[in-house]
Amino acid sequence: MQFLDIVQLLDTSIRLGTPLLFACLAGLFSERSGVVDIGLEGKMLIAAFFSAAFAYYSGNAWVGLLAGIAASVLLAVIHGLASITFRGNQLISGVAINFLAAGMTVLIAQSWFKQGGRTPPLTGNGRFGNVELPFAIGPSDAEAAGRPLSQMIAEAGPVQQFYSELISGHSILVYLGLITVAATWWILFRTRFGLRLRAVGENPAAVDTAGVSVIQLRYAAVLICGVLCGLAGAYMATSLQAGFVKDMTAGRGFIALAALIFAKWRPVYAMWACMLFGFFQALETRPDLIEAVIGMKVQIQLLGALPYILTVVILAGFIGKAIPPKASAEPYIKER
Amino acid sequence: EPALIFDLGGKFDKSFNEAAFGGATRWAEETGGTFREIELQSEAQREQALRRFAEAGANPIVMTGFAFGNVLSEVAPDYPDTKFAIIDMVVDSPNVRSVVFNEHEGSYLVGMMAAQASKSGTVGFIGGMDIPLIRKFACGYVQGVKAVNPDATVIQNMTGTTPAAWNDPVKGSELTKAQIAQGADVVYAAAGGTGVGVLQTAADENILSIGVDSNQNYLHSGKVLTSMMKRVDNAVYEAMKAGEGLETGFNVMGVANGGIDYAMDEHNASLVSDDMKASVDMAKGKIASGELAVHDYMSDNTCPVE
Amino acid sequence: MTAPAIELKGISKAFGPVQANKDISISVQPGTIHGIIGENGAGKSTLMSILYGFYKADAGEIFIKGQKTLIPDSQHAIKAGIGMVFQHFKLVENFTVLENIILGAEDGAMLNTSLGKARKELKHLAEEYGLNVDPDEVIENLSVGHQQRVEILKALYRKAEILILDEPTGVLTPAEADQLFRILDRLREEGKTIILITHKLREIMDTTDTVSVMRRGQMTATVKTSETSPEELAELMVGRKVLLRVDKEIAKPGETILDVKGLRVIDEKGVERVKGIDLHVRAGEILGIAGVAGNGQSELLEVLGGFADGTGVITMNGSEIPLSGHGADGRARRDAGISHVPEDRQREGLIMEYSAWENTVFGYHRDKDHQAGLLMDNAAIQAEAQEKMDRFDVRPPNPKLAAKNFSGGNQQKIVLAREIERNPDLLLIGQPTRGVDIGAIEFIHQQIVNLRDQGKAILLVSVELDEIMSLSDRIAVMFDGHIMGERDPAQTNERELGLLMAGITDTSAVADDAKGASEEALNDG
Amino acid sequence: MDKMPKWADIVLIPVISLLLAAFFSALVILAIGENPLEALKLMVDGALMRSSGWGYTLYYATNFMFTGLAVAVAFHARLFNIGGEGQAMIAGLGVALVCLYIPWPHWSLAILGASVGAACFGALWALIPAYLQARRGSHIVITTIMFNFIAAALLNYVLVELLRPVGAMDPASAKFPAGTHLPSFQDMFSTETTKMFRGAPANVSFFLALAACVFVWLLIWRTRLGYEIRAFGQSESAAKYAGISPVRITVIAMLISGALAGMMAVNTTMGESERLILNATEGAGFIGIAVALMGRNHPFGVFLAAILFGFLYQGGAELALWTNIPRELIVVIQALVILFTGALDNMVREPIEKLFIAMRRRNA
Ligand SMILES: Nc1ncnc2c1ncn2[C@@H]1O[C@H](COP(=O)(O)OP(=O)(O)OP(=O)(O)O)[C@@H](O)[C@H]1O
Ligand SMILES: Nc1ncnc2c1ncn2[C@@H]1O[C@H](COP(=O)(O)OP(=O)(O)OP(=O)(O)O)[C@@H](O)[C@H]1O
Ligand SMILES: [Mg+2]
Ligand SMILES: [Mg+2]
Repeated sequence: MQFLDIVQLLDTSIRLGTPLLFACLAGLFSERSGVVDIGLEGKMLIAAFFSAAFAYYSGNAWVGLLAGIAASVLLAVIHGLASITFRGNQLISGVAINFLAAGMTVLIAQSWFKQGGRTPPLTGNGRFGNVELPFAIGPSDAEAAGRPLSQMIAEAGPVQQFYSELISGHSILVYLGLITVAATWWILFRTRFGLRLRAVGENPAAVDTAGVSVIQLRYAAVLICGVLCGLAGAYMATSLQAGFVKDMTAGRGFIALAALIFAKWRPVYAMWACMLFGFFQALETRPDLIEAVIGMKVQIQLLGALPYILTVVILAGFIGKAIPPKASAEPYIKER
Repeated sequence: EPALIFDLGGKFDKSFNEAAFGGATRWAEETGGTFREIELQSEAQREQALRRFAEAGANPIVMTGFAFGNVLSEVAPDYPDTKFAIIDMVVDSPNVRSVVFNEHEGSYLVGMMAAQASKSGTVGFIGGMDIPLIRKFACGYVQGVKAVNPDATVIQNMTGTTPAAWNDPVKGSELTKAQIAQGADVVYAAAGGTGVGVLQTAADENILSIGVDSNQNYLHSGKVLTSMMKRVDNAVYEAMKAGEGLETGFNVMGVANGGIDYAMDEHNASLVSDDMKASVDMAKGKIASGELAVHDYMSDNTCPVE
Repeated sequence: MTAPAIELKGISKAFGPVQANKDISISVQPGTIHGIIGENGAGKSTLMSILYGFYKADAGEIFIKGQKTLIPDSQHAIKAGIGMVFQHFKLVENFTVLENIILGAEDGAMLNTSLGKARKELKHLAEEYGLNVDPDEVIENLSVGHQQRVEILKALYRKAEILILDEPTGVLTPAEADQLFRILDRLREEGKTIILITHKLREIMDTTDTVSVMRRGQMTATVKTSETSPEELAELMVGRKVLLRVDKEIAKPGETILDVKGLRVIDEKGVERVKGIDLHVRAGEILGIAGVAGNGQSELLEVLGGFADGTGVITMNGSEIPLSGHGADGRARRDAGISHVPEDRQREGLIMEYSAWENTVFGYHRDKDHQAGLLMDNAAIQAEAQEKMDRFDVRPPNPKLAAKNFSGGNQQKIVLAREIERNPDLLLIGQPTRGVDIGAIEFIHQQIVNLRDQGKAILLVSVELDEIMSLSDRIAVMFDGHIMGERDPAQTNERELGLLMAGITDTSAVADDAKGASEEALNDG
Repeated sequence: MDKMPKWADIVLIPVISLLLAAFFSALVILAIGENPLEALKLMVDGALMRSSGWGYTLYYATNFMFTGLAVAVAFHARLFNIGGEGQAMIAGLGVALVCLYIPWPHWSLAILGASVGAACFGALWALIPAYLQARRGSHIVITTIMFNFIAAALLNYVLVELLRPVGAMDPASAKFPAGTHLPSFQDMFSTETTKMFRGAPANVSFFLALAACVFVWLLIWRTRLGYEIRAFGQSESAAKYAGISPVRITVIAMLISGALAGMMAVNTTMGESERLILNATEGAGFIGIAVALMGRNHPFGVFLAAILFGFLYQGGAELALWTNIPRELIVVIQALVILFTGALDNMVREPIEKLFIAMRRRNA
């Protein structure tokens, strides 16, 4: 295996890890506030659809992004109503939301586009283009040179390879994802809002008696969760892909949930966990590399199941215990 | 009234099912008739759809995809007065017409074109679900490539092992990127809806792609080298046109009878040189005449070349 | 006369079908300590939580310093100068003291500035009131007493003029309680107003200026402390004259039934709760275990009852019983002749959703006489339940009613009926009368004594010294997981036991004192 | 004092929730430009007005009874088994192994063998999450979700690499031998003159599901184990006090739950497809959640709710067949039912409770 292979594998990992990352941070905000969210998947899915649909109609990916976020936030509000206002079972609410999204996306897509639950492919500005950082070899250089980009990068030095392939050339949302990690950390541990958020996930009564509204805090967290899931879904439909197809999130919301546990509800760990799981997905595209490195074929089914297996191992507490925020999944009930 | 049942990939997969839909639409336009259709959403619906259409008097009932094989063999005997046509699978029943295609022949032709268009000597193949049918595509393709350039490398990937593999453009896209990274500059997608992602990425990354089943050249004009056309549309069209008098039995569509071809149009005219076209047409003629035999993977589940 | 610091008018509050407060009015003068007493469930905490904006009243008005004030949430209460220390602390356990203090009272959107300011302020408050805590310590590492300090600091940091304390001494040793009262005095001198909820008549008599009595959701009286007596308060609390003594004969102990040697218990958090104790209970006697809550009594009962693990040697009727692993569960204990009335009947003794009859076999549901083939013999169990309930005067005597629909006293009777009727060799009984009305208390005490007189061994744990004193034949005092000493109830007094409960074994100075003298000492303390 | 009478809890509230779900479903249908009444009529026609419609309805209901009971039993122990899907998948493997590798002389024996296989494999797949919950405190909801995915991967591997006959395309096992073919309703109820349940997949497993309902009822309300399961579900601390081992109950309740979920494989794999296919469960494991919620965790309620969902499933398929409404409509309805009967329960419950308390006050 060559250096470039590694770089390319990591490059793929980042692309595939980014939707996980947004969803994982979304879950982090929600769960840190004490609201468990197994509906990440549904919110991503509905955002993917609406972002694709609106990007298609408007021809503008940013419009799509906003629409996706709005749709995801709407589902987040339903989850908030169920788990905060009506103090219902958060897990059941999450299950309902996943089904709601799975059904509604196809229903609406069929009604709008009559293409069996998909949107027409997005072109041009309907998708997020890739950002070409200064000094990187990008498609425009390739165009100018009239040669395939892959060849030009293969011929470059390792630093340039690393820079052009791994650092440069991603969608703007990928960079936004990384910024979100830092922002999440900062908000959580350096701001008043973060302090209260962490407190309400541990002991809502303490927050309440300190004169802060538990309901507002939790809604804030759930809404942030909605926005981030919206980004995750929009990234999938308008950046990673060019349009929506039925069930396109394919369980990524659950992988993000797994990553959240893996990361022990911490933002920086969350980034590493998502990139690791993105890496597993990347490996699925390069069976040749796996074979070259470990000398035998690995079943792709095993590779696909690896994030789940690892999460179970982590949950079992054999490798460091993952302790969720104390009040998570508990509705805040004052009067029985 | 004829009926058409689409397999799980969906009517608008830009490929296999869409071709069938195209054939049915052509029939409807030409004859002014109407047809019933349904897109399957789940496995359990297969049988139900067949039976309900049969009971409702639809005739003939056309279905696309090998996955109907099992179910049809059970249902067909229950409705002896109804004619069925199944594409891509052989069902042995007196009221069933089984249409199969010599995909290996068409794949051979586009393989030849890929090898001639490739500058790097490395070309790619991306299959949908890992089943013998798709290996048949791959095997024909590799034979075509090697016929032109025995030293060429063909990178092969399958998207998955379940029907979901027909509809996973994200994975298709990533597989394409991986193949490009390994030097491929022409990729052939035989992957249903997944191929949309393959063609998209190939266009994004400025390499050539080859479409499948329908003519997909228009999807990315000037970026799609050609398409391996499996005239599912013709098969459906003919079945519907025959109506209740549909001739049953085994029906092989190949290069010889126009069931298999490669696509040429204004979108790829600039990509295919006259030399290329000449050599491919020569092979086509030889295959049609039987002079050139392309190995069919499904005949013995092996492929002589890698 | 100045306007009252607080005036509540016509406060009512219902929790579903339960009327917790009913048309309550009360007024508290500034610069005083106002006590509120009442039995469990009388509605004291509810009333104060309404004042603090934790619950919303269904009806009624609140006046602060003569101003009508709306308190829809705690933020408004804090703004109005009210601070409250809840019965169950409201702290974020994995936050530091400092973080808990500033929570909700931050100075800006950024944490750094708030933390800096709070640190200074905290130091200042600590010096002024002698409330020392390490600002950087995490709450879960603090003792209960220190956690309470943090709660008080939280209120003071928010500049509370009115401080509500809900049963602050329940979790404190007598010494810690004394210190708390000194701080409260200090605050009163500064002109702050304090509302103190407690069950302990002595605390009321010693520290308050005025006292209000609540019963069944209503305010029955407000009197000047100097013009009342404990007896009068007790009568106001329960609505009739109270007999505080139990009639019983001298015990005639037989052979040792339970023998405990070197028992140690480590709880789930890894803290050692019982640190090697020895004790024994003989047939026909009641051994009372006294102590402030949280000194290992609960864990002692749990291990003996078979639902916590421990180490050491325990023999029952001469044969050793396992303390962990196989055979160390409640079922095995019952088979060994141990019955157990748990401390918390609602969380342990009963399944609240189960009907009374189902509860009468809880723990014994696997016994042969409750089976009909593979299934449970529900008809027989119901008939038996009816009988038991009649005998124990459970009201209403309807076995089909769910346990949650009985009052606390009657729930306790159901548990007692179940455990006593099994005719055990040893009865473990924890807090037998917690939350039980006076009438039921007398009944329950009588049942315990009767069982003793039948020659059964009884191990009684209670935080109510009165109860321990009046029921026990021997008293052992637990402090910090140790047994500090054993006393004969006839030859000790509350003062001596109080010292033992605080961990002071040198009680020679008070041991011989006459009862009157000890009371005097308390009064000037 | 109870807040409201029992009938209100078990009948009134579910009915109101259901009406709400129906109302919103109608809105959805309107929103995609179709007529809800027409749709309902089509669904009723297709699912209830023909014997073969019933044959499908009862076939689906059989699955949902099993998975609904599975969720309900776990709920009684206050465990949320969201892994019915995975358990049923793996149970399908159990059925396939039993049917493929043991030569059964007659279906009546084969169904017993297959039931044992299904129950054991389903239970096994529930065992690990149960053990992890009981011993290591890993949240069972998360672990069972993970196990659903792991099950799918495992089944995929087994079907593609091990059980698929050479040369076959489908990721599916070979056909089961004739000795294992279960009588369908068509076989059982058709006469010479009238064909009943023609082509419908309902088969004897339906009666197995009915038996399971009775079994669960007896288990939960009449046996010591049921007593202990419910006690544990109501109060873990009390259960400990009574000598009921939380570990034991957690594991046993999940084993029973997993076995019940697994039993649906007898219906799908042995009764219907007569070979193991990849997606035999088709989400029935998740529908079990809705069924249990609606049925208030009572076997009779589960039975009724399962029939209702069977109707929705069959009716939804008919809709997809004859109109432009995709089958996903049922997924939406299912989501709304779960939402209103489960997550938004308090939205319906609280006003009704208040009403009853107010009424009682007035009467008092
Ligand atoms: N309660 C806290 N208050 C302030 N900063 C904190 C707190 N907890 C963690 N941090 C800081 O957050 C940063 C890392 O955040 P995060 O928890 O996402 O990553 P980490 O690598 O897990 O950190 P840590 O060193 O805490 O394990 C570290 O600098 C850590 O010291
Ligand atoms: N959050 C709540 N929800 C429902 N009922 C409650 C709630 N809090 C208290 N109650 C009920 O209201 C009544 C009054 O309770 P409250 O806690 O005010 O009593 P208390 O006088 O403080 O008793 P204690 O001495 O035990 O603390 C009781 O019947 C109690 O069960
Ligand atoms: Mg950290
Ligand atoms: Mg209280």
